[in-house]
Formats: sequence, C-alpha cells, structure tokens
Amino acid sequence: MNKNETNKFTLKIPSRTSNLGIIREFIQGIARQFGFSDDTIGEIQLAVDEACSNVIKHAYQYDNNKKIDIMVETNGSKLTIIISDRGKGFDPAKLETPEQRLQKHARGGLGIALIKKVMDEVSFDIHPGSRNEVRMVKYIS
Amino acid sequence: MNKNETNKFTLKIPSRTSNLGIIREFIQGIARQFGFSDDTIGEIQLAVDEACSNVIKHAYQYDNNKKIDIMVETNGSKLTIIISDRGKGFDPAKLETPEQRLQKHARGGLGIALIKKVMDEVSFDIHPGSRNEVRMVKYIS
Amino acid sequence: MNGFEVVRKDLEDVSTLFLKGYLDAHTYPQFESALQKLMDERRFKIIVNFSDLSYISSAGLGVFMGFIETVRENAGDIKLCAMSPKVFKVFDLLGFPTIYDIVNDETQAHQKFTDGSRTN
Amino acid sequence: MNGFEVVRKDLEDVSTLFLKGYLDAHTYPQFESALQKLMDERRFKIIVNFSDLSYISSAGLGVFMGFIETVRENAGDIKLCAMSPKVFKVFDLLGFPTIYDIVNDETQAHQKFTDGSRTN
Ligand SMILES: Nc1ncnc2c1ncn2[C@@H]1O[C@H](COP(=O)(O)OP(=O)(O)O)[C@@H](O)[C@H]1O
Ligand SMILES: Nc1ncnc2c1ncn2[C@@H]1O[C@H](COP(=O)(O)OP(=O)(O)O)[C@@H](O)[C@H]1O
Repeated sequence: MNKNETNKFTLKIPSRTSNLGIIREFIQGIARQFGFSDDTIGEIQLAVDEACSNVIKHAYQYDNNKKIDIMVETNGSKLTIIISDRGKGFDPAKLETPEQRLQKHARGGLGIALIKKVMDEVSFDIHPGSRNEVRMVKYIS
Repeated sequence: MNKNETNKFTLKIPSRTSNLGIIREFIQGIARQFGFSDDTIGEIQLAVDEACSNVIKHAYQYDNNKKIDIMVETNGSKLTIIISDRGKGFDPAKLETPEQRLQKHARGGLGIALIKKVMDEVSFDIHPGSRNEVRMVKYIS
Repeated sequence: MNGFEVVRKDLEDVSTLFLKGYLDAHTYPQFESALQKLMDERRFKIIVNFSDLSYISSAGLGVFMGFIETVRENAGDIKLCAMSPKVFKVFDLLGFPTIYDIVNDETQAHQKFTDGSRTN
Repeated sequence: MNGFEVVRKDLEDVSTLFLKGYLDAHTYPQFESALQKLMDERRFKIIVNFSDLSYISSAGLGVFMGFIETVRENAGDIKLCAMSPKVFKVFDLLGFPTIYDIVNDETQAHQKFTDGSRTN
C-alpha cells in the first residue's frame, strides 16, 4: 500500500454489543496493513470499542435496529477514525475526570478518558438528533 | 448473538489489491462470530477474495479511486454476501470450466469456479455500467 | 473468538475468579454476575486472575468499581493478578493501581490476604 | 500480516522456492518474478515448498499455469510440496493434482526429479 495514497473505508454495522468483536477485527486489519505495532493496534481497537460501546448504550440505548457508522481513513502518517450516531448527543465538556470517578467509586464514566489517553487527537462534533461524531487520530512514526 | 436476528453489515472499500487482506479479516470476524468452523471461514474468505479480486481487475481495471461494495448478512442458519461493482459486467454463462482452462494451460479463469465450489449458492445479477452483483450464500449446520 | 468465560475456585475464605477471553460491553454481565454471586454468599476475599484474559475495555473496569465499596465495607478486598502488559496498561492509564492491589501472580495475591496488607 | 515472501535455494540443478505468508492478487507478482528469473537462468527443475504459506487464492494458482508449459518443454517440471491441508484443498478443488506432482515434503520432491518420474 502506498502510504501517501488516501485509503478510506466506511462500515455500517448494527448497533449491538455482540458486534464489538467484529468491529475490533475490522480495525485490526486496517491498522496492521497500515503498519502499526501490535501495541498501538491494541490501543486503536480499544478507542474504537469505547466509542462504539457509547453509541450502542447512550445514543441508541440498546436498540438493535440502529446502525453505527464507522469511517476509517489512512493517509500519509495518519489514521483517522470517525464514529457517528444520530442519537441525543451530549456535552463532552461536562464529563468528570477518571480520577473523580475513581475516588467516588462511581461505576463507569471512563470510556472517553481512555480514548483521549490512547489516541493522539480526539474531537467531538455534536448535533443532537442529526449527527454526533467522535473523531480520533493516531500518527504512525 | 441471537442467530435468528438479522445482522447486516455494509462495507465500502477502495478497489485495491492491497486491501484484500483487510477484506479477508473483516469477513473472518463476522464468520467466526456467527459460529463457522475455521475450515469454513477459510472457504468464505477465499470466495470473497476471488469476487473482490475480479472487481479490482475486471470491473475497475486497477483504478484505485473506485470502491467495492460488500454487504454481509447473517440470519438464521445462513450467511449471505453480496459483492457489487459498477463496471462493464460480463456473461457468467459463457465462462470456461476449470478443466478446460487447466488442460489448455491457460492462465487464470479459475476464480469463479472456486467461488462455486466453496459456497452453497452463487448467483449473478449483471447490469453493465450500473450494478453488477455476485451473491453467495453459506449455510451453517 | 471474542468470547468470555469466568471460572471460580474457592480456597478457604478466598475465592478466585479466572477470566478468559474478551471482557467488553458485551460480556461484562457474566463477570458481574459471578461477583454478585460472591456478594450473595458473603464471600468478600476475592482474587481475580487475568492470566487468560486477552482484552478488557472500560465496561470491564466498571465492574470492579461497582463492587469494591461493598467488598471493603465487609472487610474484604479484590486483588488483581497475572495481567498481561496489554491488560495492565488499561488499568494503569486510568489510575487503578493507586486504588487496587495489582500483583504478579496468585501466590502473591493470597499473601496479600494473609498479611492483611493493602497497598493504599 | 497479509505479507508474502519468496526465498530461493539452489541444489545442483534443482531450485527450490519457499513461499511464506499470503499469496493473492496483491502478492502474486513477487512469486511470478521469482519464477521468471529461473526461466531467464534456464533452471527448469523447480520445487515449490509451501510449508510456510498460510493462504492462496486463484491468482497464486494462475502463476503455476503461466509457467508449466515452458518448464516442461525444457525437460523440467514444477513439483509442489509441504502444503497445509487448507492450501492443498484449493489446488484439489480445481483438479491440479491430475496435472502437477504434489508431494508431502522436499525430500520426496527431489526424489521425483532423481527418479525422473511424473505422476501423470
Ligand atoms: N455517542 C454518545 N451519545 C450520547 N451520549 C454519549 C455518547 N458518548 C458518550 N456519551 C455521554 O458521555 C458520558 C461519558 O462516557 P464514557 O466516558 O464513555 O463513560 P460511560 O459510557 O461509562 O458512562 C456517558 O455517560 C454519556 O452520558
Ligand atoms: N466483476 C466483474 N466484472 C467484469 N468481468 C468479470 C467480473 N468478474 C468476473 N468477470 C469475468 O469473468 C472471467 C472469469 O473470472 P474468474 O473465473 O474469476 O477468472 P480470472 O479473473 O482469473 O479471469 C474474467 O476473466 C472476466 O472476464
């Protein structure tokens, strides 16, 4: 694969936790082909798993008939992933830190923190009801 | 995964031979989750690889900017895969048998024969220039 | 492939849960119910052995957060052991090592209960 | 992961090509050029060792079909050996065993050249 050529994949997949394994394998195939190390592939899989788990749980509240949209693009030294839903959205600025969650022994609330820790860039584009996106980037050295 | 629930995936992927490995991994994830044995997963991967190789080579003549559409659906005891392109199409009734090709020592011409041997059902829906589909089905026992 | 299994073994008042496979938003309820069963039986000295766990996401981490208070209020603890570097990293990224004892193997985990020590 | 490699070893007038990885529509040109090089050097006694080949599609099979005539016209042959059951199945489904010698290991492949025998 010529690294300087854009290679763009789009996957539409039913919003079900039983599909998380399939999503992780799909991401692994692309990330490996692009040349990431096994460690980094694991991080990217985790970030995508977390974002998709959020769509399944929060955006679509376990409604199996909804679809998750996953876009993966490799280009130059950069892997970009956009995961989007048409759910109610949320305010990413209002999340607690993992330290706050842990000290409270509160359940959950760690997914987005993990995504931010393992990816090089993370941003949100929230349009409740129409299109909510989490965009994440990982650079290859 | 509840086997009686339809689980339908669509993937759009650039028409490049370097993506065949990613396609095989994607198919593997779904087929394994559905419960096929490793042997059968290998057969399904092969059939999909052959159909996608044909799109890349014959439908799009190695034009990297084109996309292959892959639809995978699991439902009950059945995995259905449809691979489609918008190329020039062909007449599936006019293909030589692998025996004819082999006796002639002709290069190639074995892909569709392989697909037919490993899948339980194979059909074509050819509309040159607009949409050419190969549809293949594998049943799980 | 992306399956998950929990196997339990009791030794005196310590229960060990062996996790195997992939612990994610799909499989965490299995782990949760194994822990809930221990709560119901009032067994609060718990070791979780990760040696066969290939993958964990935050849904798996959340399970620990859901039980640790009850466990500790009952003079018990959850000791974590035998994590692969990949699994440890996820715990580490979120600061779990300051809250939980994470040790190399099961013997060390048992020792922690015998000594009655806790890192934090 | 889905990479491919060919390594060549010559022993007297027999050349062995070791295939490794995934032989498909992306990687077959590498195998083709290894065979073309043998043609250029007029080395027509060829063994292909599949022991490290994980995958083959019809693009890989086509390479054999493209060279076998030239090879045999020059009193040579291509002997195939050490295929995994998965790889053998692909050859078998298309009837290759009636046209090609496919044997268990390299020793048997060399033997075929020494004996001067051919199955078909
Ligand atoms: N796709 C989404 N749609 C709606 N809300 C979301 C989405 N993703 C995250 N959220 C909100 O952000 C919060 C934090 O998410 P996260 O850090 O992954 O933890 P958790 O999912 O365990 O609550 C969620 O509780 C939810 O309110
Ligand atoms: N998607 C397609 N678009 C156009 N022609 C196709 C397509 N798939 C197959 N064909 C035609 O069918 C023939 C036989 O295909 P196949 O059995 O896979 O062998 P090969 O690709 O090696 O020629 C091809 O040579 C081509 O002419």
